[in-house]
Amino acid sequence: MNQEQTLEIIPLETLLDRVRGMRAKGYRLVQIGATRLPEQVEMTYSFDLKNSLANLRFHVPAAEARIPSISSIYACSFLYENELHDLFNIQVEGMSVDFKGNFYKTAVKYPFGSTKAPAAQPATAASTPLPAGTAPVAGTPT
Amino acid sequence: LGYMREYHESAHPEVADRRPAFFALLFIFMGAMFGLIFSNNLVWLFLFWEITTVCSFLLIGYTRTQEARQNALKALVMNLAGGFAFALAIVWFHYKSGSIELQTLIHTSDKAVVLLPAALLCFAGITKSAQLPFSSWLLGAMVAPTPVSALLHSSTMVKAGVYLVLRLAPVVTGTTVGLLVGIVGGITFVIASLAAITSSDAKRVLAWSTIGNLGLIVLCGGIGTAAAVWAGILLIVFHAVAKCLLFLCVGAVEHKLHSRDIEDMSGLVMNMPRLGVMMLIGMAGMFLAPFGMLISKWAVLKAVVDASPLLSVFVVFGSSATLFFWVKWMGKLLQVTSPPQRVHKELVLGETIALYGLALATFLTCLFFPLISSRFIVPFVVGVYGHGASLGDGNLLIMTIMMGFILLFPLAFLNYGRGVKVVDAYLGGANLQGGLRFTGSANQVQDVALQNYYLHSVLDEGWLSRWGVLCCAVLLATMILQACL
Amino acid sequence: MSIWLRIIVYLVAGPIVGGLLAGWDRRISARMQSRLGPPVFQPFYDVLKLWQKENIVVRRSQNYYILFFLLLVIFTGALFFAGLDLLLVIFALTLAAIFFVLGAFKASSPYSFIGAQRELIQMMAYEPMILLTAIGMYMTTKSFNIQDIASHPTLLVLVLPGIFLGFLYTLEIKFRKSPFDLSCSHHAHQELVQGITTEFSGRTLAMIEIAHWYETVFLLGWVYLFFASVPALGVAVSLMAFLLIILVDNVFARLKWQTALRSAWAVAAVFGFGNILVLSLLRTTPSTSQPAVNVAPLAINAVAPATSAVEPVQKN
Amino acid sequence: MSSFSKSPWIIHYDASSCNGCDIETLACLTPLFDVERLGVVNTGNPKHADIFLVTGAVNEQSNPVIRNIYEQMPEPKVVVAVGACASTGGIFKDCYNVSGGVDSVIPVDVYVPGCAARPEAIIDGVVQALAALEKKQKARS
Amino acid sequence: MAYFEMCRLALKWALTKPPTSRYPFQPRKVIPGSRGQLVFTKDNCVYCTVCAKKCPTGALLVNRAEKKWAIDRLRCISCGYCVDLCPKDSLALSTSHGNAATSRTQEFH
Amino acid sequence: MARTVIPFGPQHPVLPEPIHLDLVVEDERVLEARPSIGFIHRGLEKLVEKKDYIEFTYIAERICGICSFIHGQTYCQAIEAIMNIAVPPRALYLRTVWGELSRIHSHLLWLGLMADAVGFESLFMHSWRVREQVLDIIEATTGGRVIFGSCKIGGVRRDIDAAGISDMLRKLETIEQEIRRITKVFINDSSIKSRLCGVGVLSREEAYDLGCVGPTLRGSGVAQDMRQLGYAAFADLQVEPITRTEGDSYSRCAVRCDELLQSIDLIRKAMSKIPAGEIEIKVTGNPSGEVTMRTEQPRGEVVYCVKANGTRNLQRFRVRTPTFANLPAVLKVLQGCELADVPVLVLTIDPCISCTER
Repeated sequence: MNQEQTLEIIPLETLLDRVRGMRAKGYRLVQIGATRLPEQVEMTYSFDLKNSLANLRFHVPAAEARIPSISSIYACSFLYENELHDLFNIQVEGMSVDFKGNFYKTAVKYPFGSTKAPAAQPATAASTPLPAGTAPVAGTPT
Repeated sequence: LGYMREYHESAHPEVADRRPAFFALLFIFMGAMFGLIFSNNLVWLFLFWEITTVCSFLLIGYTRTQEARQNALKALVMNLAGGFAFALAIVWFHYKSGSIELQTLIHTSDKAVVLLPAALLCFAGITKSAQLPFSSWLLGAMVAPTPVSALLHSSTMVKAGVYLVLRLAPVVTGTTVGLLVGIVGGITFVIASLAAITSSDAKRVLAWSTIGNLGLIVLCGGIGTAAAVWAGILLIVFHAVAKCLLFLCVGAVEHKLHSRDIEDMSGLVMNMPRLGVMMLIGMAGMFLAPFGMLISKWAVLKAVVDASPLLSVFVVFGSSATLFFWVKWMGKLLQVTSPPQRVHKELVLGETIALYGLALATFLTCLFFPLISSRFIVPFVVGVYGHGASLGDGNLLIMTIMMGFILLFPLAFLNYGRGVKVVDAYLGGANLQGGLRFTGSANQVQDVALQNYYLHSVLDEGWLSRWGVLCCAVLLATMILQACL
Repeated sequence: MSIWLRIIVYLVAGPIVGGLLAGWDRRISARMQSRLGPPVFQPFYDVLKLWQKENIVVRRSQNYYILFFLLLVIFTGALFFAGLDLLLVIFALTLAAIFFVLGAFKASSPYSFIGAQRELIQMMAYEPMILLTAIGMYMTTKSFNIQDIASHPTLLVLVLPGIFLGFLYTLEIKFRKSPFDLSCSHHAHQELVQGITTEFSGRTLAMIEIAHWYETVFLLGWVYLFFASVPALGVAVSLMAFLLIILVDNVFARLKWQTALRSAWAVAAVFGFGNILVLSLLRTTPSTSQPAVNVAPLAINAVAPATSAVEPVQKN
Repeated sequence: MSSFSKSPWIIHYDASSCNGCDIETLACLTPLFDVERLGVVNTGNPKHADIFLVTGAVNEQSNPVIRNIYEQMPEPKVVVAVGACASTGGIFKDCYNVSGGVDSVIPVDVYVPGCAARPEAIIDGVVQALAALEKKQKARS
Repeated sequence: MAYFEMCRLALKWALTKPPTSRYPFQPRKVIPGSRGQLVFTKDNCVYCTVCAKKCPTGALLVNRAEKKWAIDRLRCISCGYCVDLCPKDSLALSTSHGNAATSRTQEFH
Repeated sequence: MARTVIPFGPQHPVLPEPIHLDLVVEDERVLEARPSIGFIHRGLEKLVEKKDYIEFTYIAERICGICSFIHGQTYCQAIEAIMNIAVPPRALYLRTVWGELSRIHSHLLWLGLMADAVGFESLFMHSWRVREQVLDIIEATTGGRVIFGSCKIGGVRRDIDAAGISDMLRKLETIEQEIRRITKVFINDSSIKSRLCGVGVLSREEAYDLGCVGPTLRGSGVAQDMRQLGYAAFADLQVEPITRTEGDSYSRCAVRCDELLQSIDLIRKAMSKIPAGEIEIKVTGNPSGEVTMRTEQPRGEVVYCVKANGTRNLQRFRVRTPTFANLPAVLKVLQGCELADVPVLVLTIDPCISCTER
């Protein structure tokens, strides 16, 4: 398999310049992703040129995160950015199309952005060994 | 010429408001019209003709705005061109035959003598009735107060033109001049009907529709057979009544809503029920089956097919276009997109009398159509041609049955709203409770708005009128030339 | 009275034949789509079911328009089968269609509104051709009276081939079949949900269905008129026309309204007007082959006191 | 009356399914299964429909839509939950945005199992729905 | 002629027998190996609860003490994970697709 | 002048899946189309915190019911890449075959829906009839019709024996003939052309700048196909991207028509080269690490970002599906189109909303 990829950690301040540079080199925006870490959100911008993937990464604090929008450089980024706002509670400044938090209507506001960080060892029904006897049935059938 | 009386009666009741000067002008206008109709002497006719021209100039320019003046001037120039042709015709005819009697003109059998004056008179008639090369003055005249528009359109001024053309019909029938006049009328009918589709200004739509219907009358005049003339006169009568009603309605609506945009009339039957219903009657009168206009169109179609079937193509295409803009307007009145807001004091007394009278007249002219036809019109046609025309009696019976259907329609409302459950309109499942609203993009509440089609992607008013003007101008030039040679 | 008999037969048999035709239509379409398809009586089941459903409306008065649509369609058909004036039939049909459109306007829902606008465009598209058909028939038979047209000895289609083709084209629009199912279609409409019928449900929708059945029979009757001098052929061709329409329905995508309008007018101008042009050219040259019909047409009756002579044709 | 069981008109809405049941529902209309032979017509319009086929678990945003569509259907009407998600929330029941099966919003008359529900299972569901429809009609009259 | 391809297709099929199955009236065409309903064989089950623990939708309920094995058919997604895991081969996927139900019930074994 | 404002969706017969557009229309020209999505947003990315990484294969497969197999495959590939698992070659070939079968069924499904969108019901029926034949193969080899459930971490769950392979190839023969007949209609029929040609034009540059992927991008002349990355068995099978230059709906349709035949060809090649041997290897331990995996779905490039921290549950699972990347293109072409084109344009990218919103 030939899934070439590079990963570069950059400071947030240089994001716009770097993205501009990517655009100038003819890269295509593949995705903007975020991962919720205990205290931070890890942002990854992926670009593609002729099937090789270049990732730019930076971290922002989980609370009160603010990043600039790159929708002036890559117009299609507004979807990713609105999604980031609605799921991670990241304020994206200057989006070309701003849904103002109405991109997804979720039962839980900012599902990935709650102040309680996901536990390092999440205990879920599926993986936790249960006392012998009964197995769990989530939500008893009526 | 008894029919003209009847037709004037219907035009009278609307002149019940506004100021003395205005009233005086209108009065002169009316007087001139009477004169026009009853005079047989060409010179007198010419005099009255020019009086109406001047009156209309003054009436259009009544509001004294820049636009009004411009349009008034335009009307004056165009009508004077027609007047000039009129004068020329009189001179020429006098020179040739020594007579200035209209009757002589009509009954002179020597086609060579009468053809040119007839052609010139037709030309005058065409300018006056705002046929295509000259249609812009009538559209411009829409700046005038509504009763003026009503007067100009439905009852007098423009009718003077077609009246003249119809009077001349026996002369031109079967000649190339007649054919060309007919084609000009036909093209005008089609173009005007299409142009009316593209407009959302109520008065402009009415203006185009008037031009179109006059075109139809001119077409009849051009064909000039007994049946055609009979049909043309029917058209004049029914058109006068229904159009007058519509103009006054639009005027009243404009007075209340401060807009004459058709889009703003949405839900009028709910907001201003009486006016809305009057307007619907007027429109039904303009094109729906059992009403007068349709009877006359039917007659026109038959007459045209009998005389020269090829010309029927204009009638056929034109009337289908007519259908489109009337129905969408009717639909707009019926449609309710926002909660109804009743407008209080819809009409003042004078208006009420005028509107009710006219609405009643729309029905009555239709119901008593055979009577009108046999009492007033047929004698005239017989007088000219020696025989008359009519629709089959059986058909009239059926028309009456259809009329019965229409009259029964309000009865259906006796059962209004019983046994039904009212739910919101289908909005793709995104509707909000009550009213025509839905959850739109970004969870914003959106109101549904509905705008009629104007077919701008296939029809363009400017393009249509340019080509129409060009075609008709060429045809008219050919006509005059043809008559000269 | 044979007229009354015909009307009664039409009133009773119309919906039965129309419903069966609709059933066959669905079945044949299904077979063309490599499906088994519903039973032939399916339209009757549908209507019966709709009749029992709850009546829901958006605007309380919307259903009355449909009631009158149905009544007028029946009336139109009755006029047609009674053998009365063809133009009158067209006008009555138009009136019926207008009631349908106004009903949809009244419902004031976006999809029925757009459906209504499109229906209007379609009416505007087919009206010229339908009128030209009537005119063509009149020119050949010298009468607008359907009775006279039907009993005319010429096989009309031979004289009016262009008009016949044009009429078939219009039929495609009139039946609201692909490629002209602009305003509504039998199945879910991909643009307009159910188009003009979106807001009509239950009994009212059943009325629309029944009206369509009547309309089908009446329009096929008109096709028959082209072949009226050979009745068996007429019936056969009407059914063939129906089959053709089903086939066309299944081999065309939906066209846009611009295309529909332009093409319908072009067809009316080329086939319809062309045919009339040829006819009138033929008529001006004296021909002995044309049977001289002297049946006094109901259309233009002379009522002049002096003479009752008929003057239907040009004086020159 | 038997006319109800011979002419069930359906409307289909995807509450938030993975698409599997949707395309299987559509597949029911296509030649191999052709539910039109049972008189089924996919109307796409709640006002004409008798049977409401819902696929997928209910999420926050589709919740009001389902309710709206259900309310716009004329009586008698039945709801068929197609597939595991629509019946119970299925594999997505633990997702933060999924509130459970369709019965958490509107009354469901028939549940169709499967992931994705086979067309045959959906046909079974429709047939069962017809019985429910008849019953409701009887209750009305 | 390519233009009339669709006409040909339509007419050809109009005259051919359609491939439509008559499903509710005739049994369904069963393809061997198709994943359908879960079938439980009580005989060798030891009620180890592995299936219940691993079921992605929680459709299974096993009570070791009472030796009860239950399934919510409406939850089951026929993924076959439990079949793979079952140490005693007492679970299998049949080809039948299961019945539509008018209420949500559990099936006990 | 007041303009018509109407809702399009979420419930609409042309949309099997809900999406909503506020359409601002004049006559029938769309002046503005404002989208609203999220009707299918379930939040399954967060489900990794509740389900272990092996169980999650079943969820990944159910991100979308149409490209289900390739979702499962991509997920497995990502985990395998993190855990450095060498999948047996036979399993890779089988994955390739199933991937291509799912592409065929998806494209046929799309062709049908597109035919439906232009009001061509009978063609819709015929496309789906052929699709059922493909589903028969799929069901016979995997046991599922739309959710294959045959991919697992470390290989595949079912093998196809020799008889199965020859049976499949025989069925493919007839399917190919049928497909050729149907695509001929799509390519040549003038009524379809009149609805698709020149509708929704995306120039090469626009398509690339808007981040389009898959047939949408290839329809505008950019030769980009993730199968060239050589995942599964594609390293051994040469895949030449099929492109068209017009960039309108018609060219996207034609690209998909050609890809159908290309996929059949690929299956044949794969079947002729398929090595014997194991179909899975046992997976032990928990993944730890991070990978971005890209594969080519019927709709285009799908991107999986998987981050694991050595526990049974993944730390982060993110999918960027092709439809998400193609959405900006739809919004762009919707401006100024005709109302009649709206269904066509919404469908032209082959939207898979449940993928997009997860």
